[in-house]
Amino acid sequence: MTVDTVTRAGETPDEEQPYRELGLRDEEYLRIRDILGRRPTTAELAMYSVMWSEHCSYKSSKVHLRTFGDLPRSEALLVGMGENAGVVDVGDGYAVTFKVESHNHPSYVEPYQGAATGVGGIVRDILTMGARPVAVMDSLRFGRADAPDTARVLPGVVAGVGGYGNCLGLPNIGGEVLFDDCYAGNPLVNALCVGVMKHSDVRLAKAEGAGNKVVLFGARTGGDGIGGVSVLASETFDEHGPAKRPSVQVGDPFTEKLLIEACLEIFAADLVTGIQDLGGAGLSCATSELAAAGSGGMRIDLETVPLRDSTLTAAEILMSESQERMCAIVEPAKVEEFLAVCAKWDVLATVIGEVTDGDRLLIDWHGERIVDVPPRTVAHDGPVYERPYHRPADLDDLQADLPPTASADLRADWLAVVGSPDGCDKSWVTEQYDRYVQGNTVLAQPDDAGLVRIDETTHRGIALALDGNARFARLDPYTGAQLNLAEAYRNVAVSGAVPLAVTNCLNFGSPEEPEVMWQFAEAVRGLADGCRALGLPVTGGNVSLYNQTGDVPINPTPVIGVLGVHDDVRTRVRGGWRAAGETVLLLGE
Amino acid sequence: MPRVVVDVVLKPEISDPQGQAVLGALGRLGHQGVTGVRQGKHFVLDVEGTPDEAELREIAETLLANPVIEDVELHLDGA
Amino acid sequence: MPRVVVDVVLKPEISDPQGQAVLGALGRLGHQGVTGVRQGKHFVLDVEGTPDEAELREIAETLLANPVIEDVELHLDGA
Amino acid sequence: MTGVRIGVVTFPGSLDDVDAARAVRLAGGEVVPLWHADAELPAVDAVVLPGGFSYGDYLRAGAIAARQPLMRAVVDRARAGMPVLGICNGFQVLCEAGLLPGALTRNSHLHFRNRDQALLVERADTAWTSSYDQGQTIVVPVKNGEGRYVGSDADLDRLEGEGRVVVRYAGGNPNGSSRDIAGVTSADGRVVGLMPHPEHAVEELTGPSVDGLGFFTSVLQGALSA
Ligand SMILES: Nc1ncnc2c1ncn2[C@@H]1O[C@H](COP(=O)(O)OP(=O)(O)O)[C@@H](O)[C@H]1O
Repeated sequence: MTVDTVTRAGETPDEEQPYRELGLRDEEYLRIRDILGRRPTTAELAMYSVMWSEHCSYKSSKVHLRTFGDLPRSEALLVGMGENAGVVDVGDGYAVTFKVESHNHPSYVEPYQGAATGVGGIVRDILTMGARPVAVMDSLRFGRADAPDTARVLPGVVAGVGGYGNCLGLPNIGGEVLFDDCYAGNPLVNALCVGVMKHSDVRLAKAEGAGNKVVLFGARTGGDGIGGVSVLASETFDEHGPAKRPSVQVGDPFTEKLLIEACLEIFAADLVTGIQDLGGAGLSCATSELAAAGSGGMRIDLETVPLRDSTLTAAEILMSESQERMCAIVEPAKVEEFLAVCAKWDVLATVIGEVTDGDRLLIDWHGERIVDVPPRTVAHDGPVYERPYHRPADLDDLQADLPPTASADLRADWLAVVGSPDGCDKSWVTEQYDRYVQGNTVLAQPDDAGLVRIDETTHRGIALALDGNARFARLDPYTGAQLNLAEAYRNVAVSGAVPLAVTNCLNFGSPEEPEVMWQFAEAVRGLADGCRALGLPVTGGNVSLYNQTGDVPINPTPVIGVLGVHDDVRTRVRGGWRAAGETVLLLGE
Repeated sequence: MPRVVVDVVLKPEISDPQGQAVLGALGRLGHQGVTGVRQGKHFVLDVEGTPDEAELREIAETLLANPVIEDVELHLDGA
Repeated sequence: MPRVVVDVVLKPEISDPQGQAVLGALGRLGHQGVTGVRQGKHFVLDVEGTPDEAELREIAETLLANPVIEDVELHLDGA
Repeated sequence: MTGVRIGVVTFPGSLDDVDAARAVRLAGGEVVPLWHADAELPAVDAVVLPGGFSYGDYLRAGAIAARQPLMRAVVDRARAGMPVLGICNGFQVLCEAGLLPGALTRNSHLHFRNRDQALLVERADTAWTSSYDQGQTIVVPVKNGEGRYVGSDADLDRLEGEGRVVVRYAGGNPNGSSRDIAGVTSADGRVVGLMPHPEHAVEELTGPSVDGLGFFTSVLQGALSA
């Protein structure tokens, strides 16, 4: 097999390339040719296609998300949006980083592994910032509770969230389980992780210092989810189309636990100058983002990547989404110590390249150059679309369709509400999650917010709530997003904590539908205005689009996470009646 | 009563952390001769009357295994 | 490379909730012909050189299975 | 501080080692962190094998950990009378290592289950339970996926006959354990294993009770009076 080298690409400008199958549009492909001044090699095409997918480039959502950046600067914000996760000052020299991420489509295909690897991915994001992950939460949505497929999806998802999080030793401190027909073919699995560090421990994903080594560590690279990023995130599930089922990623929480411990030891010994996790788009993403954020270039010898499957091609290695991998930039003098820490934790680590003083990302395959690109063009200069949007035609009718204010049988109504799957006892779910591990969980189920102690001497702690109400958002995405924000804010506040920052996971249908795009734009505007009113920054988040079955999108589902700080967790306020004779007060109107 | 055995194994391209853990343990215990381990599931079914291969295959492929990540081997002779 | 298969099954006197769950699901799906299910583990080992039966039996009986609750079947021919 | 040194082992995949160490400290003991790969056991008065998923528990819970170098030393010293407590995964390791009888398998309902659990203390004269009263009920968290204690009827009869059940589930069995057995002891009462987590019930703020502290104060008192 001939390797498609940069030289060869220059010599064969007219060779047909499968860019459409990789999810790139004609004009996007032309832009790549324009950037490179030639056709891309196969490996370059792979990189651009995954990095320019909706999932990685936020090409439909970017123009709207910029509003969050315009929010007034908060004193507490140490690292803002754009990094793997934002970092918030919580006092006493502590910093906290938290973020939500979706793993919706994979959880439909293989509920257990989809949910498990969703937790794994968000935990690595937090770890990457230099923090010790201290807790997780999960916000879940399924089709009707009595729909046959729910019996397949729900138990698998819950077992997957639990299986992975429990095995990492991260307490699960809260979440949601809600049901609606609109999620029958498109369940939502949003996982949140929160981590704690000292201010000085904050690590950024950038490759600095010519001569520094690029080290890949963690699991071996296999054929997992190849093409998964673009196929999963930019195509709609369609029963009739070709079976585009990607190879599913299987999580290995044990390896991730070792990765966490190894990383924390590496951070403590100050052995890295930059670090990035490998998530969607794998090495394509890690190398281009690290290089783009740094001041120089990078050169990689791709054949040094340890493989699980020796038949993988260079392009496949670049696109692989094998889990439990990280990439670090290490000074040459510290490489030996870095590798020793990895060996102690039985973590495979390999030097795969180095930082250069050029401005290109260069990737070689057995001595032949297969990638030679400006890294920013891969990582940051993806297409940005101003997609057309308009108010849904049915919205007036929907809003006018008021329910009767009083029913003939209030008791029956009340029973229907409290007896509904949304309102019922969730202990079947929460009992499958470890909420005690680490010994710092002050509040978890059944309370409205999770509360974790972060210092045993000062009793400082952090509170978190994760909330969404898609029915409100369907009726009015602007107000709905604000109601969700307000709910999470209140839940944090009632635990006794002071709300400090917001993260979000925006789950919507296809951005190519103007009505869906309108819902998205309105929800973002609502959330931004709400944050402005409450004086809170948005520190990061995640957008999941194309959540629909056939032509039918899910209800717009912004899931909002609020983080608060508690000066003394011993004074926390718990939900529920505590003793007979207590006074009941209603606050607000 | 006739017995049917169904072995469910991960597809070769799917990573197998369980097998890897066993392989690592074998190495540390000095069993260097084993160079690869894959771990799967083993089902022994008691069947009434003559086993119906088509039905058993359907059971194996839809209930015992997840065909997205697993392959199935059917042993109608129960071995 | 020679392959050796090790099947590990729970001893008959140890209850097997996984097998029971499968049996229950089969009944609900209308597969009445299956009257019993036991679930165990299936290991496929790649072995360098000629498999050493004694060593493999030791591996199977001391690591792959817990003899307090499990029985082992060794298939040196890899089937 | 009592000056009593309690080793807490960390295997790859141990999770509740930090919690076990905290419990030892709160009880007044000195924590000696132990690493699974070390062949030598330093001078300690007792050892705790904490909860978690050693080696991912991918083969069988505790199976691989039980065969690590440090465990050989722990087994030798335990046979010579050193107190050892195995909590959850640690209990599984002790059974796999042959220090305690029986085995722990998949929960009968096939789910991981985490809840606050009432336990009946049946033996208040082991190295780890002397702070309790016989017949006392305590509440500590239980959280496991493979916590169902099993053995043949004959073995279980013998175990009960010898009075080696230390704690039994009360008010509901969380995992289908035979005869509601939650924890057992070695014949000499020095090695104890249990599935529930006393180390998660040592502070009012973070546990359902402080009932778990007794395990740790027991061994400290024992070491001081020895
Ligand atoms: N998927 C989940 N993961 C973790 N905790 C959950 C999950 N779903 C619900 N919970 C927890 O269970 C409790 C009850 O949830 P829920 O019934 O949604 O209550 P509420 O309506 O008061 O928000 C809350 O403490 C919530 O955090």
